[in-house]
Amino acid sequence: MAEFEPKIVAFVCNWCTYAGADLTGTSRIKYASNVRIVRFPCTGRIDYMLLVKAFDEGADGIIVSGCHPNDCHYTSGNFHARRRWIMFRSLCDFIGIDIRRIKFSWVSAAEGAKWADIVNSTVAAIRELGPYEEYQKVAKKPVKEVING
Amino acid sequence: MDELIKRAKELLEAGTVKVVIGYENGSADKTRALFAIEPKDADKLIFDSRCVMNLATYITKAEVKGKGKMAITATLPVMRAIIQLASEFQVNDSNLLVLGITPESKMIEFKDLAEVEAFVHKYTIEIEAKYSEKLEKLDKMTPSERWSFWIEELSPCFKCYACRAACPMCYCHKCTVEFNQPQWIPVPSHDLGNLEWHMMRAIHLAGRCIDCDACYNACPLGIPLNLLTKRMLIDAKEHFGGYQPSIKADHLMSTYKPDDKDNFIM
Amino acid sequence: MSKIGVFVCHCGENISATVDCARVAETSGKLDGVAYSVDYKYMCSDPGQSLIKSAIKEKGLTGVVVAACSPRMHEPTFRKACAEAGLNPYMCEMANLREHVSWVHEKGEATTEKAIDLVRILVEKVKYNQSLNAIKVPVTKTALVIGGGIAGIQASLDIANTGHKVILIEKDPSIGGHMSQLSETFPTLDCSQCILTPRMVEVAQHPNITLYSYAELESVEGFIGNFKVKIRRKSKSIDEKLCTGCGLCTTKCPVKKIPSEFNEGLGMRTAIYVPFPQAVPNKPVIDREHCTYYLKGKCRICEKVCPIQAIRFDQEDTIEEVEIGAIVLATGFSVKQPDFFPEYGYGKYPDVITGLQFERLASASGPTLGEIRRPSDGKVPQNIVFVACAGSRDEAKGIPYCSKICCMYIAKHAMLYQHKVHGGKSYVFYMDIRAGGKNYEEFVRRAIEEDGVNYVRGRVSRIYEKNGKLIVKGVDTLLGAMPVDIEADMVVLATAGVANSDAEALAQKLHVSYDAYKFFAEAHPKLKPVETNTAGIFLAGACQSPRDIPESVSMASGAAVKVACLFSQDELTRDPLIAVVNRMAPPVYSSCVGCFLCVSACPYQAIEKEEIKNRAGEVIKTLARVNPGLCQGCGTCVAFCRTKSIDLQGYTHEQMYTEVMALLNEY
Amino acid sequence: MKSDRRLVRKGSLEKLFEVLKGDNRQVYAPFSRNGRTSYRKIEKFSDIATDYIQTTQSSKEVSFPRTEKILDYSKNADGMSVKGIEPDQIPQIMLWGIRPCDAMGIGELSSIFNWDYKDEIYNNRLSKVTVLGFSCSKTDEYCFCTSVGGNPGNTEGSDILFTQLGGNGDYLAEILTEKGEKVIALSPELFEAAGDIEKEKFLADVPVKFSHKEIYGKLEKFFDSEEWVGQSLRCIGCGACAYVCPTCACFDIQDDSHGKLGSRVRCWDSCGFSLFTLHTSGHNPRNVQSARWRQRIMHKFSYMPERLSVYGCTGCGRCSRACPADMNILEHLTSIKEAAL
Repeated sequence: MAEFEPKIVAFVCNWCTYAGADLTGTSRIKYASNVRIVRFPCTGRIDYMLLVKAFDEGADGIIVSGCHPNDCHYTSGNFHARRRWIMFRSLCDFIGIDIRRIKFSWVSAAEGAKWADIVNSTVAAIRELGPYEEYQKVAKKPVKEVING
Repeated sequence: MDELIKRAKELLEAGTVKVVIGYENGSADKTRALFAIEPKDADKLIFDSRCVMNLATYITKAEVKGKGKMAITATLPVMRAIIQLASEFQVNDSNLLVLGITPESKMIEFKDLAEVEAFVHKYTIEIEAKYSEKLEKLDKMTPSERWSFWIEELSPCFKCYACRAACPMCYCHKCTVEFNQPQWIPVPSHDLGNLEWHMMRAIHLAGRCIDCDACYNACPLGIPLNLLTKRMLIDAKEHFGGYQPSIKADHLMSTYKPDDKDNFIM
Repeated sequence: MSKIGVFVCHCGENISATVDCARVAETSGKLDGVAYSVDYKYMCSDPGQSLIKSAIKEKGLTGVVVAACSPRMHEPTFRKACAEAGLNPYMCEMANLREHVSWVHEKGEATTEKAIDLVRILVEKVKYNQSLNAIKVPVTKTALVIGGGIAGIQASLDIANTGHKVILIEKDPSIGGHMSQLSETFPTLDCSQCILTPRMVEVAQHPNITLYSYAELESVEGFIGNFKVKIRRKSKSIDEKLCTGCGLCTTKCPVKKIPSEFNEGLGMRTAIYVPFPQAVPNKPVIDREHCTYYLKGKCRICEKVCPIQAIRFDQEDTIEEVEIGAIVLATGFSVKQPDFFPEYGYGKYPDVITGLQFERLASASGPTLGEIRRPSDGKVPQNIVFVACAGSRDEAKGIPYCSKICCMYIAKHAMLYQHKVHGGKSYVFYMDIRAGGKNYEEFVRRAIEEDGVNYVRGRVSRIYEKNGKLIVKGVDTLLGAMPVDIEADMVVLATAGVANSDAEALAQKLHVSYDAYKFFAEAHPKLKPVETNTAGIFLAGACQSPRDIPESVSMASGAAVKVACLFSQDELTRDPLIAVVNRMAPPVYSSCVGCFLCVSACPYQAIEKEEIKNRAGEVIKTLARVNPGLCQGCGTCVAFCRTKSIDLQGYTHEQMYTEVMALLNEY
Repeated sequence: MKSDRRLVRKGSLEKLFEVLKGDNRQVYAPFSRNGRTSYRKIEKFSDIATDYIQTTQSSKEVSFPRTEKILDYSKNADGMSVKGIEPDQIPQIMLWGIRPCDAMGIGELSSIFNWDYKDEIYNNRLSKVTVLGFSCSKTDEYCFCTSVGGNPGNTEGSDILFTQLGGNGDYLAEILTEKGEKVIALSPELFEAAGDIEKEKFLADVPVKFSHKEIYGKLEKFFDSEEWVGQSLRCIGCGACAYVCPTCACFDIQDDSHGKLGSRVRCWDSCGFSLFTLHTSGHNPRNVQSARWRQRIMHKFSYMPERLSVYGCTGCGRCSRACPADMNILEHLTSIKEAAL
């Protein structure tokens, strides 16, 4: 059997982490190709429901990343985001969603190497955890044929 | 509650308010909301320990609000809800008069909502012991066990949205679940749709829920969905020092502190 | 039905070396709604752009995905190309196959698969893109400059010289700032006042500059090009129009023992005073905290002596309301009072002074008329110690940063001392000498080599008095951490430059961000050093971080150019990537319920209340409305809104949702 | 067909359950959790709840699931391919322990699904269901079957109706249909001959509060009554009443789409929701709760009898028991009966 290749979705802000990931490229630092970046203007724009949707559609892991505190292009979008992440992550944990599969990070436009590290360590961690079958069991059989069973 | 009846009548007779919202006896041993419009209606007003429905859910209802200035029989949870609603610009002094009922079952008429707020702030929102135990039990489970617990507990949910309708904070006329471009929350009631609906509800109540258990009491299927909001309440306290509904103060989840602490952002 | 064109760029070999570009184009071509797909060597080149333009015209494309480098690199290029071919520029998206794929992954199947995925995501997104029009807002062509130091002066003059109006406000009675207090300036040793005062006069006389001294910012509303500013003009207790500045009042004032701020407490002033002889405006103000009349209800001597009856005891503060298009913040810095260094004895020993006090001692206009005499007994110190980094670069003292100007002014101080006190001995305790700048290093070397200043690399642990001498206990780390005790007559502490005590409050009034030390934050540390994150507000000088005169001046000129650029337009054009509250037909109007929690979530105060009224004029609904001039498009409100009533153009709910769906599903 | 009456010993019920469970058949029976009783697939006889007057949810979910896949679709180069649900994907279902009012509701629900368009999916499902009704020996203040044409021992809608003969007694089984006979054939030895049994003696006493006809007649002229406003003021507009109702049939169609692949799903909806009738234009013909509440009553007591010749209410009282705002349909119907025009 082929080795499990985790599907990882990264939700990143345009000004820091996206630019940081650009720098990873400019610096020709290699990292695992399992990640797909979705670009947002700001971490403040990242709707927690999108994270849930990513799991719904079969993501094995998620990275959410933006500007370091005080660095936000929009002054405080990342501060708002952090507050929401704290609550959202806790709720996920309470519900039993595997929070080891959601990595939050601050990666600045200057941290190309850090971005590569974040991706590589996340891929390694998710590889270790395996496919997110527990969630998929619920997500992929949404329509029950019979009642309450 | 003679005092309450007397005052309600006076208010209606004088035309100070157009409707007094309170409790009356209902089916079986239940109580229900009473909307006294004529002074004589007020005779039916009661108050006792069975009166747990959060009447604040009615003060944002167009049909009730449309009658004119309202007076409301308000226990502590109802008052908390009123203050939260006032902070969200849904009610104000010009359309609501509060006939408070203290935890000692004494009536106090408040001059304005600012007074109600001051009264509410004398008490902190505390999670009842029986719920703390349940929450602790859940905390001790492994994530997989919690996952199974919730999928199983939420599985009967048929999305009647009684929890939403009974919640004073769920006054939006178009809920996220009804937003269909895109359809964020699956409409059908299946495991995934139920999970996402209840997660969304909990998140939207974070920093706003005043822990009245109206959602749980309303659920025809007895789903312990208030555990979710209680957990959010505990988190709010643990991470951000908690909150009290307040007309002027900043909202917990729409503000931040530069030094909010986290232990998971890399 | 969408007709999308996919244009896959090889970027020479930058992309094609690891990604099978032909396959990306071929696979993308099969996607639902893709009408044309092609790969090409250099998409950003003229022929590449022509390829896109002609495809738009010939195939009638409704959307374009360019799979090339980072959108941060070439999005404007390709959007412009689309616009030139008649397609709305916002119907163009870029998939980043270079920085995010080819440069970071090895050649192989997985890499090409990723490239295909990224293109698919954007093809699906583009289906939900909407034609957007740039936003136009009018511009009020008057600038407000806050702070009348050298940066504020320079910015005001530069803006005024481009033909635009400037209002300059200064909280003190005179403009001039710290520079007016300085004796000579490094590295040329030219007299500070000699080069500054002509500029001050120019400000006062410039037809385009309105100077409000003794005035502070009260409040700011509005947005770039359209600020509404309230200025508090503090009462000077004189009629400025009448006053001729003869100075008679100041000579007759009986309260003469007020420590002069200008002289850093080393000289005295009166209660009605002009801070220094070259002040602009050169008219006195009454310091109500010290004036006998205001304290005790009688005196009024100044009123009696004034030959033109210009004294106004009953004058009150006035609030001036002005419309402003751009704001330059040039509020400068403060010097950390060294009280927090009790081990150095500042305040306890009168002859332990700050660098700024030394400037006054060395200044020809200062209390000693330029002679270096110590405060305690007026004697000329024969041994003098300068302590660098008194506070700066000291994490334990809460100031981990370098104050930048001290190394240079210490060298200057020591040099001035050696020039004025022949035979005197000067010592400098330092950690590192930071002399980056034109002729700076040479200047320091001159101090050491020509003027014989003794530089000791090491820190001072303690200063105490013994037998009328100040004992400076330090070490010399270049001599194996050998303890060094110096018997000094005077010690000068190079205290840290810090933000003004009211900087935070001012930043909050203006909604500009600030760093952990309360210095105002620039929009980008490299590429937008004079902009703030709030459009239309610019920075000049040391309010952003400690800096010297040439830097402050060039920054001020930079800010002035930014203002001039802004004022060169009658209307502003901005990217329409902003938030919008949905509107629906009556009686719904919007799904917004008017909870206004978004208001506090918005970093820009861009969300307003909008009342919907019926024909009788009664309010039937109150909704949120995003002010398109203020909104910067972060989308924080969007993710926060419970009813999803706010959406962000360019990053809409549908677009972002679709991206996630397209990323994980077959299309 | 005239019913065949048999006696089933109390102890034989479990044996019957075991027999029914096998052979591609599933048994759905009342099950209690969180203090509520609902139908679900039961594996162990002891899991079946017995101490209930009425289940919280009706049994309609068996033939009209709250969420039901109608078809799967996939997009491909030639367009679209669609795959419906095959009838033999649905197992045989033994619906155990339903009350006569619910059994009667099956007919009412069926009449809606067969009014004009014959709903194949519904009919397929229902054809697989065998209804094993249990008469009521207990009642509460919410029950009013006798006012809407039913009774605690009503055989209508059941394939077999069991009536327990006294508190701990054996059961009278009335075999009412061919489906019922097939059940007997599975294990004939469990069904003994029954002597003369006066069934009514063992039934609960549910007083008659009004008659269908009275309400129907009144409603004809009641559309514009202010009564609706008063009654519905405390209604909070949830869908609990509709979702527990054995005859409420409103549904929504949703697509569960994942790129190329997707399914079309039918799921419950309720006329109590404010957005139920909202038009894209923004116009909402039922823009207040009183209009929605009126719709619920009118539909069941006026429109259905008019168009389908059946009433849409079985008097089970579930909606009143489930209502978080204590809307009580019996009370409201009674006051409509008594209201002056």
